[in-house]
Amino acid sequence: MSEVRKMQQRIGLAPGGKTGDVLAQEIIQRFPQGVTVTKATLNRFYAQVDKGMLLKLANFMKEHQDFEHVTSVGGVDWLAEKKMQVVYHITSYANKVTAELVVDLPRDKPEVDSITPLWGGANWHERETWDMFGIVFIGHPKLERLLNPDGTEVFPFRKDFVSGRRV
Amino acid sequence: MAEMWLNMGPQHPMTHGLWNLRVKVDGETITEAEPVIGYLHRGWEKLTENRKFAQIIPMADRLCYGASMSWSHLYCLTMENLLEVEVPERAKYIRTIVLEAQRIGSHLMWLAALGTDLGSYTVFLYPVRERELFLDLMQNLCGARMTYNYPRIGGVRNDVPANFERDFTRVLNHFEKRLPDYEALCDQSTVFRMRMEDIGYLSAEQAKNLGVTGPNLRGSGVDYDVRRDDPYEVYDQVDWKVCVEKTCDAYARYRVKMDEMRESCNIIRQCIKKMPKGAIRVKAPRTAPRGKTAWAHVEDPRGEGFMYVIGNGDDQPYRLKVRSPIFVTVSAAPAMLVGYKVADVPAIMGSVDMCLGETDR
Amino acid sequence: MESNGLYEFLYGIALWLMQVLAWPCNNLLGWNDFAAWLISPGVVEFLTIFLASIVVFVVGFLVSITFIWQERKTLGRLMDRRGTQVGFLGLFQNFADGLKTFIKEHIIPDEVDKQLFNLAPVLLIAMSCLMICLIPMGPNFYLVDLPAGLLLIFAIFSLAPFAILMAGWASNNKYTVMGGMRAAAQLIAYEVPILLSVAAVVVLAGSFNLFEIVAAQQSSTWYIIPLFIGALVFLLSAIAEVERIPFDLPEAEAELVEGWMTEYGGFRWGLIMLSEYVRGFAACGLIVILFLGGWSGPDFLWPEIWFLIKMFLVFGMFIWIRGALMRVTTKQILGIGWLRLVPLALINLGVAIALKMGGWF
Amino acid sequence: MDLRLAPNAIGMTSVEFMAWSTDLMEQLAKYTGIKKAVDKLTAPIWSWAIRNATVPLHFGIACCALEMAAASGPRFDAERLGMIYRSSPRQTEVLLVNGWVTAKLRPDLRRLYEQMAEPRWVVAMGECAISGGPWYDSHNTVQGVDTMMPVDVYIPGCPPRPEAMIDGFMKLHIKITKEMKGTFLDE
Repeated sequence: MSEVRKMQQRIGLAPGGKTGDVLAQEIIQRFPQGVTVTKATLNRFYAQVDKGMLLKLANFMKEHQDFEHVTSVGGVDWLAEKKMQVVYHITSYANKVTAELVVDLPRDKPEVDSITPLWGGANWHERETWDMFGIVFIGHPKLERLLNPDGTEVFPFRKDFVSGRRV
Repeated sequence: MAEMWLNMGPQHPMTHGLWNLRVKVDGETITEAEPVIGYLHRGWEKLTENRKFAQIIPMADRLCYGASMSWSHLYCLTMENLLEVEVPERAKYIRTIVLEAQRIGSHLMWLAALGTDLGSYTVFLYPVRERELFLDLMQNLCGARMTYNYPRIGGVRNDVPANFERDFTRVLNHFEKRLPDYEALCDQSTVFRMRMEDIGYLSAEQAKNLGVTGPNLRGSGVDYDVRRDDPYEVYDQVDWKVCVEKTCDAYARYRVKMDEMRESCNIIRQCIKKMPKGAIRVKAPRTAPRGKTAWAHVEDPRGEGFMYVIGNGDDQPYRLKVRSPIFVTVSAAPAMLVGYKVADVPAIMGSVDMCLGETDR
Repeated sequence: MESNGLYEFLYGIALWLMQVLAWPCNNLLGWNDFAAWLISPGVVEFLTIFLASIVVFVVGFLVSITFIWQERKTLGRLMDRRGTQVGFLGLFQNFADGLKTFIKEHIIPDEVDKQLFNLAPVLLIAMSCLMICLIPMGPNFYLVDLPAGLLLIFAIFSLAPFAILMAGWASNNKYTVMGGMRAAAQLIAYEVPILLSVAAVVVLAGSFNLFEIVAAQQSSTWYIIPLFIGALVFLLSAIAEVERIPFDLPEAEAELVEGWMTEYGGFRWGLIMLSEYVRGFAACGLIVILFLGGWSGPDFLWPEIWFLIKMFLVFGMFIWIRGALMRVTTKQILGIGWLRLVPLALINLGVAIALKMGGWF
Repeated sequence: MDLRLAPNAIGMTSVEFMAWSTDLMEQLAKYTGIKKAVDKLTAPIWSWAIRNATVPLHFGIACCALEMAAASGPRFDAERLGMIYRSSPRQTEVLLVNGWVTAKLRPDLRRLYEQMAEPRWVVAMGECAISGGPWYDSHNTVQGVDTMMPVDVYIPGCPPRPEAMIDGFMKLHIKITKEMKGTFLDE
């Protein structure tokens, strides 16, 4: 999607909303040290967030920048680099902007604050990420097995769990 | 009457897929609902880590088998963002036509499932009969009825067959003559209105917060559609309108999907007229650098489909995260169900077009 | 049993049969008094009644079986597909279904209440077959002419909820109990409108005897014209009594699997399905007798043939309603029954009384 | 079957007598060859009846379920062969497994199979049911339904076309005719 076409489309469609880079600037002033915005375009911005700052940033984005919808919460297991990663994608219908927040966690004790109290949509995403990777979400209402049968102890999506015959 | 847990499922009419709704019942009214899924979980994302980029396209077809074209297209879009490939103009038009045809086919299968749930076998068979016409079109184009393996990273597999426009316009004219039949069977029958109106209420606030997307969100009055607000392919060069209903109940969701079928016909007709000549595919690089990430989201017939991929240095993805719209809508099911009768559950869950293949991945 | 065509015909056969039996006893074995006893009117009359009941039952049974065939073929045509093709025009499909249930394994789940479980289908089929023998098909083709035939039929008609509750309770399964209770509530709720509309007919006809009702209609017009509202109420209530689609909730597929029939397999289930269609036969017979003037018709055809033609037309109406409408929920079923049909039936009763007082009938 | 018990048959309770007499009748029929004759005579009738009224279970798992729906649609009408879908396992003959079977579904599917009445058949429709299909290396799917229940007909294809499904049922009909199950159902 060339940038020019997006600009025309943006002006026509979202009169009231703020564009991605304006939102990114607001966040940079608001959270100077905890959050580093890596890239910001018209309707996207990408940020690296520390574990402790996530809930504060999420509250700010929900209240002031009206991000209403959690597109997805996904876990990534970096076995070689000895870390776990949780990737949030949060969308704002009013501004038509989608934000990608990446949080790094130590691999031995992966824990992060749950954003389910803010957005109900993240409930099952976080539950599935725990079910598959073992990342604990503090404050999640019902952290239990979702897709795997109830008895499983292993976290199947971790890189060290080999599933079936490899091709 | 004492509180009683009731299991509805896992044996459900064939088209919804397998899930089990545990419902706490006080007499006939539902006080608590808890969907149990996982009956179709095959660890799809884990399997993609064993496959090469091109091998994942047929796998993506089998994510949600009701709208397999839209999922394999979403995967190709994500990979094009990752490998920074610009798809030629003609391929974009073909993709839009095929996506909209798949949307009509998927909405027809949803109407058929709704018919079985509400007890009318006729409303099951008429949409299935129309869906056969669209499956024939797709078969001429891609060779298969349901799992097409048609989009490629960087374009589409083959060009359109001879008299492609004639077949499409003929089917669309026939289909637009038949759509009033379904409305006669459903909208004008008071039994259908009695069963569908003011049940499964989901306010706009609840819908946005619980992550419900697509026709179910537009049924609650929120005017958001990924095709218009974050356009991909050629949706911004075709003028069409987003169908939104205000009454937030099961009937509103039904109305949105019926109007969307008409809009899709309109989009296909415009795309066929404006389709330029030219190449249909571009050579894409074979490997992606390790740690490079990309994502894309599309308007799947059931909601906002989303994929996030991380390169691995060779020609296999390191991680491929899929967000299925119905996975979230089913998690919002208790909000729609509590307070209504057990007999209303099929109508409510029928109005939410469920496809459990993508929910369980 | 008064003399009618069927009775005389069978009396001749029975007498001939007894004479054939009596001849060897007289001449070869010499048991003269035994042979005399054989030919005595008592024995012959008993044999005639026995043969007549077999003939009437077999005819009623065959008509119900052809109802099944008619339903599958017409429903198929309504849904733009060919019905069943087993045998000539699909006629042998019922026999295939029937014979198949003979060979099925007799499953009695172990935690089931055995006596009630076995008794319920027997009760159901007994009640239904009793109704076949009570419904006269023509002046020369009936089994019994009771002064209060209509009352007896409705007494048997309203016995069904007991058997259904028994079946639902005995299957010891949450869903069957719910299905059984819904069925009982529905059948009892629809007794009232049916009896009120029948009361209107009796007021006009002046007697409970089915033959006099038909005679009254032959003299004046068919009762469907003056009592149109009553005919409509009777039709809807009959559909509810026979548990067909718009009021099909007890065996709602989507949430109660098969309602109170879930645990029955093989021959017991065959009997239950058969009793459902035989009750349909009885309901159609009543509609024809009460509102469509029974077997009256221009006399180039036998009265019995007219009766059968009207029966198939009325059952065609049942099928048409099944093809078009969807299932209604419990709350609405009882709502329609009590709040819509009962007032209509009362209005109809008022009309009947006014006509009677006015002296037109 | 011990005829020595015959003289003191009166002393038996009703249940014992019932068991003893049915056993006696069965032994008699078996040894005098009546059972074989009855089986020979009635088998064609039963197999014709079952062939023309095979009722599959209304149970869809995955993509093949949509093809099963299309097969009962107006174009490939499966009801021509007398196939209607009933939802209770007690009243059906054929368990059509149309999709991948996961570890969570396996006990339910096994229970469904056991609830079906005796002359029953299992049709594995689609690659996933035959051998795990595209999910051959998944940790959660059953690699082929025949590892958990006896399968009679395999319908290859992913998903098989509706004609292929109906052809699969045609093959099942041939199998039913060959098996020729008699009245007493035991060999």
